[in-house]
Amino acid sequence: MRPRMLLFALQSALAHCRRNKLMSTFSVTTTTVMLLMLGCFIVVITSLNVTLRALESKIDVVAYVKDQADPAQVQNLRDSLSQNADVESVRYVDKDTALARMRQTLGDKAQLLSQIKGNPLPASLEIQLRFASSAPALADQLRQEAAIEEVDYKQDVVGRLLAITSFLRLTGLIIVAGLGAITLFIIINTTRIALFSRRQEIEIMKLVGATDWFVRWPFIFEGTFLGLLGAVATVILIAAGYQPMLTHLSGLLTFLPLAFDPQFLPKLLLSLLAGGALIGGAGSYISVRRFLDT
Amino acid sequence: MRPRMLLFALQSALAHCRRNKLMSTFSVTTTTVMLLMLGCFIVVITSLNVTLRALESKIDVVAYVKDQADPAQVQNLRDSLSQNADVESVRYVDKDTALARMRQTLGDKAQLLSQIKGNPLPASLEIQLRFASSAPALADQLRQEAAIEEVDYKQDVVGRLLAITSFLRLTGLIIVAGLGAITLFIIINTTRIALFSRRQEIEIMKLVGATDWFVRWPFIFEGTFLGLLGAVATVILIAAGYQPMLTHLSGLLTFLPLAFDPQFLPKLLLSLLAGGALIGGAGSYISVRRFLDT
Amino acid sequence: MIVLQGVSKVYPGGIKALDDVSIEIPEREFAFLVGPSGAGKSTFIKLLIRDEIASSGRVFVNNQDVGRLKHKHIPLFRRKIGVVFQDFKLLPYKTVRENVAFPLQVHGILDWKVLQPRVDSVLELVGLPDCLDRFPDQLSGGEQQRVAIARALVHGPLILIADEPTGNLDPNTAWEVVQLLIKINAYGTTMLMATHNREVVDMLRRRVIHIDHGRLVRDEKEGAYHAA
Amino acid sequence: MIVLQGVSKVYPGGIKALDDVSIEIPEREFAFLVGPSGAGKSTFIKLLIRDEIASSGRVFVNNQDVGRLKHKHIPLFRRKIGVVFQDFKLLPYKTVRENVAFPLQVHGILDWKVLQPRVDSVLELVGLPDCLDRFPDQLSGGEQQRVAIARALVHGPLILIADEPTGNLDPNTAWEVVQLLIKINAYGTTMLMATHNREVVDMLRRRVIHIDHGRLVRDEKEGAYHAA
Ligand SMILES: Nc1ncnc2c1ncn2[C@@H]1O[C@H](COP(=O)(O)OP(=O)(O)OP(=O)(O)O)[C@@H](O)[C@H]1O
Ligand SMILES: Nc1ncnc2c1ncn2[C@@H]1O[C@H](COP(=O)(O)OP(=O)(O)OP(=O)(O)O)[C@@H](O)[C@H]1O
Ligand SMILES: [Mg+2]
Ligand SMILES: [Mg+2]
Repeated sequence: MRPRMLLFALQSALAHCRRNKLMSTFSVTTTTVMLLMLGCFIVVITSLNVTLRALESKIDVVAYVKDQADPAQVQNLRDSLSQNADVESVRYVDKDTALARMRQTLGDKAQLLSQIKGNPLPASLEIQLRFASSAPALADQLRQEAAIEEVDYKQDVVGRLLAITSFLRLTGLIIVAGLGAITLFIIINTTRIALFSRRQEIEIMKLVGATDWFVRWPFIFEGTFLGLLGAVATVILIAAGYQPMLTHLSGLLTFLPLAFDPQFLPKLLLSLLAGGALIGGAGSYISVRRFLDT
Repeated sequence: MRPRMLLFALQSALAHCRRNKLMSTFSVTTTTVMLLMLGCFIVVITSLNVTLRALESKIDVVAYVKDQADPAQVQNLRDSLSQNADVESVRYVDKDTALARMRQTLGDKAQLLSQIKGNPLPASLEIQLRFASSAPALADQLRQEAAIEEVDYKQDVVGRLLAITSFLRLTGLIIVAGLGAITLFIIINTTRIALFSRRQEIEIMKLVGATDWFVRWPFIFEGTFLGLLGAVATVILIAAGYQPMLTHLSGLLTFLPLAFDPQFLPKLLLSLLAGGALIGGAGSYISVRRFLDT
Repeated sequence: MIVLQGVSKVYPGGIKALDDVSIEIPEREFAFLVGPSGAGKSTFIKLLIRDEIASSGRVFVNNQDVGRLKHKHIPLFRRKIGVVFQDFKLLPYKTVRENVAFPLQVHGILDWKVLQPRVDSVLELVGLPDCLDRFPDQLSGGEQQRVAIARALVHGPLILIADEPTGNLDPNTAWEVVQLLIKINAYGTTMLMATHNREVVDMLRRRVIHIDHGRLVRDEKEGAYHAA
Repeated sequence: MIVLQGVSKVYPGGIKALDDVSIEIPEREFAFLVGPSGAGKSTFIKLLIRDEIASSGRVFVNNQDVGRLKHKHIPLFRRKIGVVFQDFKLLPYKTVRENVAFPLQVHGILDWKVLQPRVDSVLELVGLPDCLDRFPDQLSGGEQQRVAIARALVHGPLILIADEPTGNLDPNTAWEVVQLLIKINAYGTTMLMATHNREVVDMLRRRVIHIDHGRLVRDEKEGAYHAA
């Protein structure tokens, strides 16, 4: 009996949508517009997060090796760093390479170097990190090493960068959460307004002996269906606009490491579909309740 | 007669709002939520713009003066630069000061300098610009000067910075425009859905001999009034939240030159009030038309 | 005053509600429109006020071709007619007072000092002096019907059309309303009343227009509800 | 079957619609509820189906104290009653077929193979075999009223309550409907019919419950519309 009843409710819901196309269209467009807005922000903010991670990974820690350090010790240090999970790569720059680099950097002022006796530049370990956030700890650890004279990692820059990126991440989260809440609210409120004109219908059904659930199910299905329709429209728009948008953005921001997760799009689209249907159904459920209680 | 009719329409509108509080509340909350969202983004993006301008203004152009340059010529150049509208400030750094600075920068490696004969460092003009965008032109201009050996302004960094800031500005503009359009659409759509349940009323009025405008005015006033109410709520929320929000943000982002225009808030709030009323009224006008045509 | 020339009305779905009806109702006449349920009486009335448009034939009211009225002329045209709708069509968010005042307000009379006495007197006439500030859904069926009648009368229309105006009234109240309509007609208003009230029709012996299945089957000067 | 004990109903605003009414209607009875417009007939009926709750006194229907029914028991209670509402209360977005089938669907009968013959036969009974797939707003007033009657009958209720069920019907159709109600009553259904149709009441000579200004003023076993 139970599944039969649900089937009946579904049929009633679809029939009503068909018979009241104007109103259904209004509901669907509201859902589409809100989900589209939310979806676009999620796309942008997710891309931003990937970009932030890329920015952070560019952080280097440089450990200057004491001239008198034991080469075996240095080799040990290199090995243990290579096995560190936080470390992307380690490179050993010996004193000669350091001098050669300096010469190159100075360019036509390189003749200044010829006036200096010997090689005052130290050898160094250039460590590229996976995440900027591990820099301070690693630097502290390296400073303990006997072979290391000094550790340099642009403390100031890394600090700022981390502050900016974590601020941007938080902002992104707040925006997505806020827009999510707004989308939820607007869709539910729209459903309420739409159902307001049908409170007499609800009353009549109850007067003829319908239980609350018998009244509710068609409305829930209708809300779910219209929410799903709105989400489908959103998904089509986002799926169609994603690639061109990316290409355009990458062209605009050649200097920024814009990175995109290829598995992200299908996940987002599925979430939008599920979200649209869920919000639509829940919105109807909540809205109908108000008119059932009276 | 005409103002009398408008007064009547206004009274009818207010009476309906009072008699149908539930529906009015739904409309007002939708307006409030959408305007609040729009308002918050406008606040954030406007602040961002001020911050971007501050970031751009930190750009320096350094013009290295030839050792053999005529001091009068250099003084001339300084004066003309000071009068340039794009220039914030000009500072002359002579050869000795340059050397002293270098010594300071090198710190405990300063003894390297003592091995160098004479002072190889040039004097320079350090020019702080009002806007980064004027750097390339100014640099080109300075390179033409006989007294100037070389001009340095971190071409690369400035280019990137300008690209980022103009991209952020554009993004901000797109977001505000997009959210504005969405707000407009959602409020109008909500009005349409709300008026859908009143199409019979409209039909009855017309059957009793009301002209289109006689039917329309009360709806327009009602939309305007509810839109205004929604905007008032938004304005109160933003006005109350602006200062605490700013303080919190500044605390969070000490390293970023967060700057806020004190005259901006009243402007925004007035725009929101006008916008809410206008969208509400226009939304009703558009929505009623649909049901008048039939 | 009212002229129909070969009027047919086919609703979407091919439902023929009126079929080649020609009729003429002169000024100041009191005419009954009778016929079984679904005969086409309400459709007839809807054509007169341009709530519907005839599928063929022409409808003249007040010497105006109703089907060809320009959109902007419809309101002025309708203001000369008072209609009691079968389903009342009261405005749900307006009080009784405001519902009855509405046709006057549409005429541009917006001052309550002027409106109040006219609204009061017409509500008195239909026997509802006490529910000025209630809303339609706070009235009984018969009270709603009388508000609808009051609204149709209040602006002193040239033509008064009533669609089943006594269906929810007890016989006494129904008679009072009919007496009122007769009096109004006597003062010069053309009356057309669609009704199922045999007693009233048989008693008054006025013109009876009888339609059945959309066709005009009888038109008698001093007719009864059923054919003689 | 129906018992009222000192029932009063005061609407918000202090309007006294029923005033200390006590009455008993046994099973299988056919009772008319008469009284002038605004007497309290519809209010009486609303109390029986818990559309409204009595301000004081107690209402029993089917041995259940209607005012004290738990929320979740109301649907089952209402399904044993069939009601023709004065304003029809048809579902606007359902076809005639679906409107009439609704009380059966509420009962859990959802198979159209079972529903169809029952819906068809009851629409045939009220004289509307042809408008199955139309919506209420595509019907004439009398047709809508008959759909409402069909909906009240279709599930074979224990009690059938009709509020002015012939107000929009011509005398012949009205008589057919009344005959139908008599037949249904003869098969065992308790009948309560609020009406202004003097002819019908006077002809049938059934029990007449007369209320006026909310008070029970007459209760006769084989009464007429007006007091003898
Ligand atoms: N909007 C509509 N669409 C389709 N058919 C309609 C519509 N309105 C009325 N009809 C049909 O047209 C016919 C005439 O309807 P009308 O309302 O004119 O009858 P009536 O004489 O007023 O009946 P009653 O006495 O029951 O009010 C009926 O068969 C009805 O079903
Ligand atoms: N919701 C309500 N709020 C206030 N008063 C009401 C409400 N409903 C009905 N009334 C009043 O209660 C009284 C009885 O109304 P009721 O509908 O019971 O009358 P009735 O006998 O059915 O009349 P009719 O024959 O006109 O249908 C009337 O005076 C009416 O104005
Ligand atoms: Mg009719
Ligand atoms: Mg009643």
